[in-house]
Amino acid sequence: MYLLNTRETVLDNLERLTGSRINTAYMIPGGVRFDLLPEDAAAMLADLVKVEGEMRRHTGMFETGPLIALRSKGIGVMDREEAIRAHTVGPTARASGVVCDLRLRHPTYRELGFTQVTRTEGDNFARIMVRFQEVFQSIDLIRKCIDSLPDGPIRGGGLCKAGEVSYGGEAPRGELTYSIKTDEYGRVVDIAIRTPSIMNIEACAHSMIRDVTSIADVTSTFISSDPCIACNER
Amino acid sequence: MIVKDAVCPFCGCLCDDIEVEVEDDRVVAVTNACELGTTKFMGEKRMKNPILRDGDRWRDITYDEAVQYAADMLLSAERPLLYGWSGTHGEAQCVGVHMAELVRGVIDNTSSVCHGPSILAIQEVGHPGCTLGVVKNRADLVIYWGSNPIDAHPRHLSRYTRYAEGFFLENAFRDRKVIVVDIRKTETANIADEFVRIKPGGDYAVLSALRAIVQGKTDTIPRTVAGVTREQLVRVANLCKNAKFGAVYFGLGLTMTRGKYKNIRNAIELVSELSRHTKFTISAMRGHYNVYGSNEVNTWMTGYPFGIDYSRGIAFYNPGETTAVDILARKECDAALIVGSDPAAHFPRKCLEHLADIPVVQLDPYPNATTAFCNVQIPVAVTGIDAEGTAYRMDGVPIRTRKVLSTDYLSDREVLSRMCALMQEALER
Amino acid sequence: MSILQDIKNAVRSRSIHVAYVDVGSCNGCDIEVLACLAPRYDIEQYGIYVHNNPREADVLLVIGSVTPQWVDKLRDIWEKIPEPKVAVAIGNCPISGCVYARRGTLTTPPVENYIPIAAQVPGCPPRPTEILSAILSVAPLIYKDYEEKQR
Amino acid sequence: MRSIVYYLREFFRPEWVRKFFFAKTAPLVAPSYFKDYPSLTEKECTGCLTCMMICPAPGAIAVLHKKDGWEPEIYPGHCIRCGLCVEACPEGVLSSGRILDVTRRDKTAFSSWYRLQVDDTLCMRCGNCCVSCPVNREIDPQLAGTGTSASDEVIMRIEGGRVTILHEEKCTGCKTCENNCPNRAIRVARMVEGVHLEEAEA
Repeated sequence: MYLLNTRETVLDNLERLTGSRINTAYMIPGGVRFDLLPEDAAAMLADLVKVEGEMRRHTGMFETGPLIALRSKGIGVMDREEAIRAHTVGPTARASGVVCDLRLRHPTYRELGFTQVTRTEGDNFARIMVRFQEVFQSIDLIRKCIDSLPDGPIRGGGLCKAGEVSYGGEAPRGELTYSIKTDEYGRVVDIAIRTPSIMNIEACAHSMIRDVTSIADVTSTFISSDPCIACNER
Repeated sequence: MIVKDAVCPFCGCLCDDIEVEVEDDRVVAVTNACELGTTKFMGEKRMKNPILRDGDRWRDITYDEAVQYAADMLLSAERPLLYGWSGTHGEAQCVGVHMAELVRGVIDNTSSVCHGPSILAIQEVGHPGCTLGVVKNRADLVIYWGSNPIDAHPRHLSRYTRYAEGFFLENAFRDRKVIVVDIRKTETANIADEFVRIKPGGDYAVLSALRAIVQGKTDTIPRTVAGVTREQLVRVANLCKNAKFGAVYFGLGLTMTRGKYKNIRNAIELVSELSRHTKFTISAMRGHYNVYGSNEVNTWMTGYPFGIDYSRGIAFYNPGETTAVDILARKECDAALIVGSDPAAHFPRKCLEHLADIPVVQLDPYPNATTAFCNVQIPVAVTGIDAEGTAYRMDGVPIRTRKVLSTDYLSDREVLSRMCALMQEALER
Repeated sequence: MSILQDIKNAVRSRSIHVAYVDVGSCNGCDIEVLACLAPRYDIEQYGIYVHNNPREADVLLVIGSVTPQWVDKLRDIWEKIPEPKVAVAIGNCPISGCVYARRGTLTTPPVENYIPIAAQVPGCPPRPTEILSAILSVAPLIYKDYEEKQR
Repeated sequence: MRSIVYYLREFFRPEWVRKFFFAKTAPLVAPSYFKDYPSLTEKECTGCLTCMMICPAPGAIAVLHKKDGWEPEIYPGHCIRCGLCVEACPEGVLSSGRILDVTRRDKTAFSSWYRLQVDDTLCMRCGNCCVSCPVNREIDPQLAGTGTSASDEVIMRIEGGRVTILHEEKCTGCKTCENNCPNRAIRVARMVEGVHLEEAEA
């Protein structure tokens, strides 16, 4: 619940920038809809400090608290080979030591000096900690972005044309791939989406839960693979 | 040459706003008409002259020979059947009734296999109907029950109901609601506000349930009625009750399913029940452009709308006994004159087996499925294209069709008059 | 009788139990319902308790454009809730189908076709504040003097 | 043991204790910059239907012909509050959050145009598209009344046995025809480009 409060701070910033919390309708072909004002950027930086402080404390709770750390260490272990064989992606894979992050190849992230967060334990604790560490990493990335944001036009124009494209991006849960086919006026004719949860849930069902002995640990193991039910229920 | 305001002789809508471009006695372009009307106007495969079956082959004959053959056939027959009449103009239908009386035959029109049950129901409980213009200008709720106007009457929606601007309605296009009741999701259902999908044969139950709801007895309704949930029925009933003016249009989905004319009777009683709360009307979606006219002509000349038997010398009407299908199925008739319809494509197999055994004369501009059964086919002018005549729209409004081009073909009325005159002469002799 | 009714009114207005059912949503409205639980909005300060057992719920939050698989299950859930009960549609999807209300999508909105809906909270997704105020305003309307109204 | 000490230290922080006893939840208000449902401003609507065309949600906005001129109406059960209509409106009739201020400041705009396509093999020529088209209804009231038009100014018309598109440039992209075509024969393509206004225009 307290983590959700931190999330509210993040959503506040999102709302200040785009005007709505979740369905932001912010990006358009060739640019974005609204510019980031200096005062908004300053407020955002200030909030980042707050978020970082709170997250440090929460991370401390996780790392040292016996209720969470001891209960999740060594449970639901998925080793590197299994993770690769199950085609896991995102934090679930990275917690098992797999080098798997599309941001490594993305030019913008390269410029920002992105490095992958990797842990090798492959248990529930590692999966949680990878996510925590990625939050700090993201905070750093946002700071760097705001510092290096150039002035200038925010819209370059641009149209969707006929074509077929398949693009994978790194979503919070892992690699998210869209294959879109459009006709000559940019209308979508055919679309296929591969969500990360599909592989992660499979991996959870087949390799993580295998060694779990207590029924109470099943839930935590399942949650630690961060499944998105809506993504699978398409 | 462009003929403006021509009347489309295809479906019961009788669109009277067609522009036809004529060049060298050929229709080259049709504006405003739907796909069905355009195809009829542009129809090219017309027969050149009357044909007579000669063994396994067709022989070309003259009009005089063909008319003589038909007159002889009818005169020598014990119980001739004069069937069709929905695809021809009212004047020819008049002659047809005279002929039937002359030869003491049975005259029946296509409504006995389409909207006959509607007529039976109307005879029982009356017809709370109105013209299409009233619906267009006043109705804010239109129900299509068992009919698919997009395929059968394509311009019905855009000219009279869904999309038309109403004189007494503001924002008619947005405010007018359309409910489609059918057993499958038809194309009309795609653009309806509410689609009620019922199980085949469940019309009567759904209509009764709606009547109960309108009477305030919602609690007696089970959870689903013929595949429709109670909530949806209540919603539909409320839509009907809250409408200022509602119109029900029903098609063969209601008349020719289990329950037949009792379905229509129930629908009419639902409408009169609704009329206690608001104004409601009900009308049939008549198929052929002049099938309503054949009912009208028959009624004013004989007293009965279809299936009239003159064998007793006076008009006798008993649906189920004197209708074409029954007469053919019982192998009663021994000659048939088919005018402006295609029974071979629609009748049961048993009837067609008998139709193949008896001499048949057909009056039709185009070769069709019945051509295979007939001994003589006489090509005639198409009403609305190269012949004039009166036709009745589906709401009973007579509309004079126009002649858009002149050809050498004789019209239905001319052919039938000559036939009738020949028979009169022969009988006087 | 009226004293008993008053007690019932007081108790019911202080403890509204909420169950939520996701009938094919994109996760957006789910997360906003979840955000109601956060200390920022703190749904429990109003006496609203979220738990997903329809047997002990008063209010059913329906989220998502209805997928065909959910139709019968949704009805079952609705019937399991004891009277008095209300259903609140959260977001555009259960109201109109939102962006899924077009041809070719395997959804059958609106949810009103299947269960009676007492209140609708439009928005894609609605703000947690809107969800909260909707629950708070609709629940008393139904529950106040429920037994009296039944008669 | 170490962790118990950690937790004790955590929960007896002055900040935490203060929060625990005195914290108040936020009142149920939306911030001023929240993009709520678009509301009408004082400006007069010209009925250009740009808002309808850019709307990504089906049936969320309609420009209605009221007694005293045109007026856009938002249907809350459909609107996803993206604010595109506010941004696209050339007259500034609608307002939501601070979109109008921001676009004026950033000098951003949308430029849009439309293409119409009819698939003749699917089309029944029922005329639903021609009659339902709001632009057609405006140009030729006779069309809405009778289903036919003699005017050459309309966007499309049933002519020569097929739907003929006469004035594609007049299309406002509202997709009414597409939604009312039972056979999906007519398709509207909306071409929208996000651009910066020139200095002179702004």
